[in-house]
Amino acid sequence: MTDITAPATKSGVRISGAFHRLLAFSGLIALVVVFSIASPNFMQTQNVLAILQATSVNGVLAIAATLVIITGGIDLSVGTLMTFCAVITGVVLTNLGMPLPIGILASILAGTFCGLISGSIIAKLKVPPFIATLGMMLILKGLSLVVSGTKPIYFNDTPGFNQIALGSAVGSIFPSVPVPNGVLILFLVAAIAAFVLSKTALGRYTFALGSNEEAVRLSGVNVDRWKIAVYATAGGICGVAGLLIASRLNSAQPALGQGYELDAIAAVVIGGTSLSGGRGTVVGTLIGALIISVLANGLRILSVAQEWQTVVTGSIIILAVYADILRRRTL
Amino acid sequence: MTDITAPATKSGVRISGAFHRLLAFSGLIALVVVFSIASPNFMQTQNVLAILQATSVNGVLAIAATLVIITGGIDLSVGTLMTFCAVITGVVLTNLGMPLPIGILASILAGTFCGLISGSIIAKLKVPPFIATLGMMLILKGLSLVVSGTKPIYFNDTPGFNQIALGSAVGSIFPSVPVPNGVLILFLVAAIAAFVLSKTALGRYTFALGSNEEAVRLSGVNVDRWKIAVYATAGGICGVAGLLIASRLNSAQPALGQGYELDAIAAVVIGGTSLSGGRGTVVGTLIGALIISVLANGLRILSVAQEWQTVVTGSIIILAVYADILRRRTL
Amino acid sequence: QEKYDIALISKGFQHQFWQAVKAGADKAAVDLGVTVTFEGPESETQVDRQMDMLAAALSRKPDAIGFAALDSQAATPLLQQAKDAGIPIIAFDSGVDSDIPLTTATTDNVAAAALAADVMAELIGGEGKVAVVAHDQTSRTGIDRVDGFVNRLKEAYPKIEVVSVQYGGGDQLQSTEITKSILLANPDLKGIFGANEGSAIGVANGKQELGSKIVVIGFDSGAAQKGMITSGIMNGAITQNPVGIGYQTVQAAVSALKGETLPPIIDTGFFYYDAKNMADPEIAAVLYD
Amino acid sequence: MPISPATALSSSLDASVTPLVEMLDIDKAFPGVRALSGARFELRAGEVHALMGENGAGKSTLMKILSGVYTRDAGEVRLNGQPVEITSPRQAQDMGIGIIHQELALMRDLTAAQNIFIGREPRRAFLLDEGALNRNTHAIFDSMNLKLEPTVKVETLTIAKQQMVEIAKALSYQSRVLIMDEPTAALNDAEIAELFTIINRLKAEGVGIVYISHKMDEIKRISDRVTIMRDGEYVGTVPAADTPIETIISMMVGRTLTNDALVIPNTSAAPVALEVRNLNRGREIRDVSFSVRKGEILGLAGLMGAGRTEVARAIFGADPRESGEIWVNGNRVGISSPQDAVRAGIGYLSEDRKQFGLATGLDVRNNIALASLERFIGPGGVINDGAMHETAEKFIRQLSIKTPSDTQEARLLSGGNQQKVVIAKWLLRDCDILIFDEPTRGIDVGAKAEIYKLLNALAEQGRAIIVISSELPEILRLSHRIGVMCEGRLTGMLPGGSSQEEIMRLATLRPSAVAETNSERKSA
Ligand SMILES: Nc1ncnc2c1ncn2[C@@H]1O[C@H](COP(=O)(O)OP(=O)(O)OP(=O)(O)O)[C@@H](O)[C@H]1O
Ligand SMILES: Nc1ncnc2c1ncn2[C@@H]1O[C@H](COP(=O)(O)OP(=O)(O)OP(=O)(O)O)[C@@H](O)[C@H]1O
Ligand SMILES: [Mg+2]
Ligand SMILES: [Mg+2]
Repeated sequence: MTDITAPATKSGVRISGAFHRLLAFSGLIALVVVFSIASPNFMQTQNVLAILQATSVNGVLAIAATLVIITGGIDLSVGTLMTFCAVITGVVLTNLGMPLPIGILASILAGTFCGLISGSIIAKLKVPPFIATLGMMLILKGLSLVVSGTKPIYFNDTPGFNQIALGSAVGSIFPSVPVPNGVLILFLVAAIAAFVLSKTALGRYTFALGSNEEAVRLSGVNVDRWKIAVYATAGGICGVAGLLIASRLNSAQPALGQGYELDAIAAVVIGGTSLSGGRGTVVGTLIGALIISVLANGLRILSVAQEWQTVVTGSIIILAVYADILRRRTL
Repeated sequence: MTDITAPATKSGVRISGAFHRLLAFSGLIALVVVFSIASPNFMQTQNVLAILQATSVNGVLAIAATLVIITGGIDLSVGTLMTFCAVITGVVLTNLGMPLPIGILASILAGTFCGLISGSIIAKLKVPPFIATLGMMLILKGLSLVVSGTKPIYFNDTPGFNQIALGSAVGSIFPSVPVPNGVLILFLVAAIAAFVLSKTALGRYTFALGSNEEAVRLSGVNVDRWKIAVYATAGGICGVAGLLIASRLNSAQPALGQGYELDAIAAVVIGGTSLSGGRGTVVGTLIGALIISVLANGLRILSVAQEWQTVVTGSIIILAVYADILRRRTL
Repeated sequence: QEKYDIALISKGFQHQFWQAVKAGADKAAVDLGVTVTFEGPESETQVDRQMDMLAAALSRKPDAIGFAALDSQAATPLLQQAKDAGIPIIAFDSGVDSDIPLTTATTDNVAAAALAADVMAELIGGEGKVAVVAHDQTSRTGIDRVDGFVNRLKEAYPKIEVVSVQYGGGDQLQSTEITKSILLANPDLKGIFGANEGSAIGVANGKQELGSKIVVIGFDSGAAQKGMITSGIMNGAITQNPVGIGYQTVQAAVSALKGETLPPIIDTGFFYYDAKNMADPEIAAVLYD
Repeated sequence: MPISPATALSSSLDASVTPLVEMLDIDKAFPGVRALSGARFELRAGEVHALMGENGAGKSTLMKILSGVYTRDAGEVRLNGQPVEITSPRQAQDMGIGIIHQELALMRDLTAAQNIFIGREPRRAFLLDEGALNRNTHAIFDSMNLKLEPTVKVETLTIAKQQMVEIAKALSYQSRVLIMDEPTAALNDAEIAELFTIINRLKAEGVGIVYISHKMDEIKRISDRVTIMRDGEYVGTVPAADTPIETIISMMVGRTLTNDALVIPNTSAAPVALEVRNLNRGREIRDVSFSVRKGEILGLAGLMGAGRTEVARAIFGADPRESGEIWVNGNRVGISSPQDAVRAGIGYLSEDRKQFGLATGLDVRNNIALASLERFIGPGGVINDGAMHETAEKFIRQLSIKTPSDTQEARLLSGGNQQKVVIAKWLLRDCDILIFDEPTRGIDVGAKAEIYKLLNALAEQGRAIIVISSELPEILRLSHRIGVMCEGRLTGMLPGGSSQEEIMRLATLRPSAVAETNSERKSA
């Protein structure tokens, strides 16, 4: 059997792969260039740090959403789950007076546990992800209010809590680049998620499930278990986001969180992950989240009227994705 | 080829079909029964009418979403498009002082036009529906504020405008059942949509697109045109929803609408329409929308604390869909 | 004898302001021996959702209804229905444009925001650039507070320029990001007015994250805002009397049910507070956590 | 019926050996369909046991029960004489039962290697060992004489290669029982020969192999015994060597088929219906020109990857072309989409029905009507479902499509019946020029004969027909002329009735090698 195409394909893939990665930033870079020209304030260190800081929470949520979306599912509960985790941390640290590490653990465990439940509802009861996580979104929204007594919980008694997001470990070593820890955590989560996706069995099954779940089942894989594991992992990542937002606001705000899921999913899709599953990258999601926050920041810096900000954001989201599609088509 | 199975099958299909339809209501009926027992006020005419009235806007939006979802797409812009249409009506009737019929036409045309744009972005530019309609959602949200000058537009100068939703043509004939026109319009839209879906080429292609778009394209069908037509139709239906809400509030409220898309999509999915396209019914969507409003109304009538209302709603949405899945499996 | 059943439909639910109104109403319920329920839509844009709540409340056949209208006109048919059914209506917060409510327990938001403008002008020395971070572009309170603040500056302090008015939906995080953008775009900014609790906290957060020195005037109270005023991140804030609004609404409803006559307006008042006067009994009484 | 089930069974059973697998009185019903009733099957170690039956006879269903995909409603499954319950694919694997499914079950976004070892990835500590994965895959590919990169994404492969990946996957399990459900439907002769070598090797190792195929010649070549099913029931088991094909076929269809010879009418005088001039696209289509006359069947032969499908899709407007003209009935037509092609009277039956042919969620009726919906639109845009039903019923009868009714969802039909539905779609559309890409893939002998008859009839009606097929006998049987492709070029045009050897020579005439040496010479 002769096969003339294989070698050609291989080098083709290599070239286009590198080219791809380079160009994927193009939408982001275009935005940055435009805003830099339009306002001298845009590219200042402080503003760049502000943009990164503004990306941190949505970025982490978007990474959680990326995992789920690659399996072909969706997670509408990321926003309220984040809030619920923040509230749990508040209860553990402020109401129960436990030490900081236990609070951190509690947030991540709470997230993982809720993800486990969503995942089980989806895998075992065969409830579609949209409904299961929509229900979860509402349940967690209500529970956050119930658990917190509809009041914010403050972390004034836990010194150092706000250092989780606001402190700067980098800045204490290199004072000229005071990258806030929140941003560091975002990149750390991204690196771990990218590693898990490409190097572990969990990652392999994440892609496999999104690619053809029935085929995975026919291959004798315990599909349910892996699917639950993906949702649980995503939940744990939402727990990290809960820590970040609680640390930034130095409080757990029980009413916040709904609506954040759309921003997260938007970042994922702008980043080139397909909602039908099987393909996606963490780097893409990071770029997507950055596009969203650069856009918001830039338009505000330019003092564009708020109603027009919305119009422009909507248009640019469509354009960014269209540009990405054009790029892929010509390659 | 002899076929011994055919006769048995035929009657089998008939029985299970009827049984299906009967049982599809079961979740709704269970809710109604529970609430009727729990509160004597629940089943009173006035409250039943209030529930129906509360269903009308979400129901109409959900029908629009149903069409799009059957094609395998999604429409996140239904809520803000509704608002945009209401604002356009406000401009036409109040600011320009045109007669009522022109206002009604303007709303539906505006909706159709915006749907046409979303559809074109999706079909021609190949932007995924999620992104195209997310962008549209933001654009329309901004434009509603721009066009209205960020202020509600009142319809005090258009006598009879609030009769569109609040008057009762039925009540003027049968005074004992003063069904508001809004509810009538919901059922009318549902009937037309059901007819279009089952009896016209548009409906046939709607299902075909959701089933296998590539196969439809390779059958020589102008896939783009039909897809755009579906989004435009859905947009027109959102225009009807815009009229309903404007009439009910006797004003066009420019900031309203975001978040409504989730309720509409939830009604669609609770009603058994698959988010992956190819299958779905308008009746199911109506039931889904009713389940949502019965739940909200019943919990309020029972004076359940608001935070617990959310928790219960989330749980029941999951349970309702799970019950539906069980029912299908056992048949 | 049965307890009176009073349904309060407010403009919001989760925000601390509305929770304080609820607390006042609950307190009155205990003091006066009545049952009170409290509900409100998620955001102050959802006029139709509020109508559904009002309709459900009517179906419940309560003895009286307390109502804070998101849009007066939209509510008129249902209010008429309540009136026809003999259910007395008490308006609270920003009032209802109609003669159906027997009385209104309210804050004058325009005047309250004008007071914020006066304080701001004083603290920045009567000139320079200021900005507003508000919660909502279309709701009554959002419009009144922005207009009250901006118009007062325009009339009385011509040397002060409002460079930016932005809206963060009352979401602390979003308001923080907005504040940071405004500060970075306008390095010479002198002060920001945060027009509700979430906005005010966001403004203070943003100031803190950038280590800025601007003047921050907030609105409403809550533990966070009080703490920020104590620590000096926020210079001061305008407070309404939400607990009083809730309490007086229920009290007025009970009076109405007993057939007593009510004044057309119950002005629950507003105050400016800062680190110095926070502990005054008169002020402490209207602050909430 | 020439052989009664009872005698067939007794004559072929050697009672002294415990069979590897026994399936007794298996029943299985789906909503609306009794797929199996009292089905029986027996497999011994070291034998190739063919399972035969018409489309929808229940072959795949029976084997899905054996491999744990479906659970049976009644009956017994024994493994080495012991009754067993097989409730999941995993359990079947653990018992040493492997299967190659008829409908490809691959994860399109993963690589070939990742597909093959899904669920059994080699690991180093917690991490996946991609190197070992690819090495192992390479070893399997080598043992199959398959030249394929383990790291290539499956979705970029043609169906034939995807099928080879499926086979590699099944082999990697090293099962004692290996079920092959139409493994050769998408393969060409060379690949089939390779597969048979593998099968013989496994057989020698004592593996029991179930072999399902509609290609009669393969049955004779590879199998030891044949079990025949009809309408979900057991008909009989016969030894392959001394049972004439005709007997097997009549057991399958319950009647005797007459093998009509191809009538070749003289078409040389008929006007040209379709002419393709200098069609080009990248390295897949290189300067292809040919014409088809009215009433003529043009066969397109070639090895896998020769570019036949690409040519068809380019003519049909499904893929863009770089250059080239298409003339229909003497007029140049601009075709840039399938819609243009259909309007010009061209129909195309794709080789991959699941992806390109069938709207699997729609019912049979609407799939048949999909390309001709406008015919059924009555006044006011309302669809005339009655007329559509009658039309669908007509085709269901004409093509013997096995379905409970025309409102059955197409995805619930057996593979072969799905193919017939797609054919019906194009027959209904009534195109003057029809391109059939692998029209009989997965179609049983009875239906195949009917489709041949149909193609002949269509040609006699004056339609121009292009048939792409990887089965040379089929090409030879149907075609008035035979175009042979290799590496994107049309390497020759042969008259009908040419020899297989001549076709193979042209199909392996590597024009690129020639062209490259030519250009090298020129530049030198
Ligand atoms: N999941 C299912 N639901 C409903 N009916 C089914 C299902 N699977 C198979 N059938 C039906 O069961 C019968 C047997 O199908 P099966 O796939 O076993 O046939 P087959 O012998 O493999 O045919 P082919 O040669 O065409 O592949 C057919 O009538 C088919 O339509
Ligand atoms: N999806 C794809 N992505 C990349 N290359 C492809 C794809 N499909 C086909 N090719 C390449 O296009 C060329 C011709 O394809 P194809 O195998 O369809 O030709 P064919 O003659 O129709 O073969 P077959 O006998 O399999 O139908 C081959 O080089 C093949 O590798
Ligand atoms: Mg089969
Ligand atoms: Mg081919």
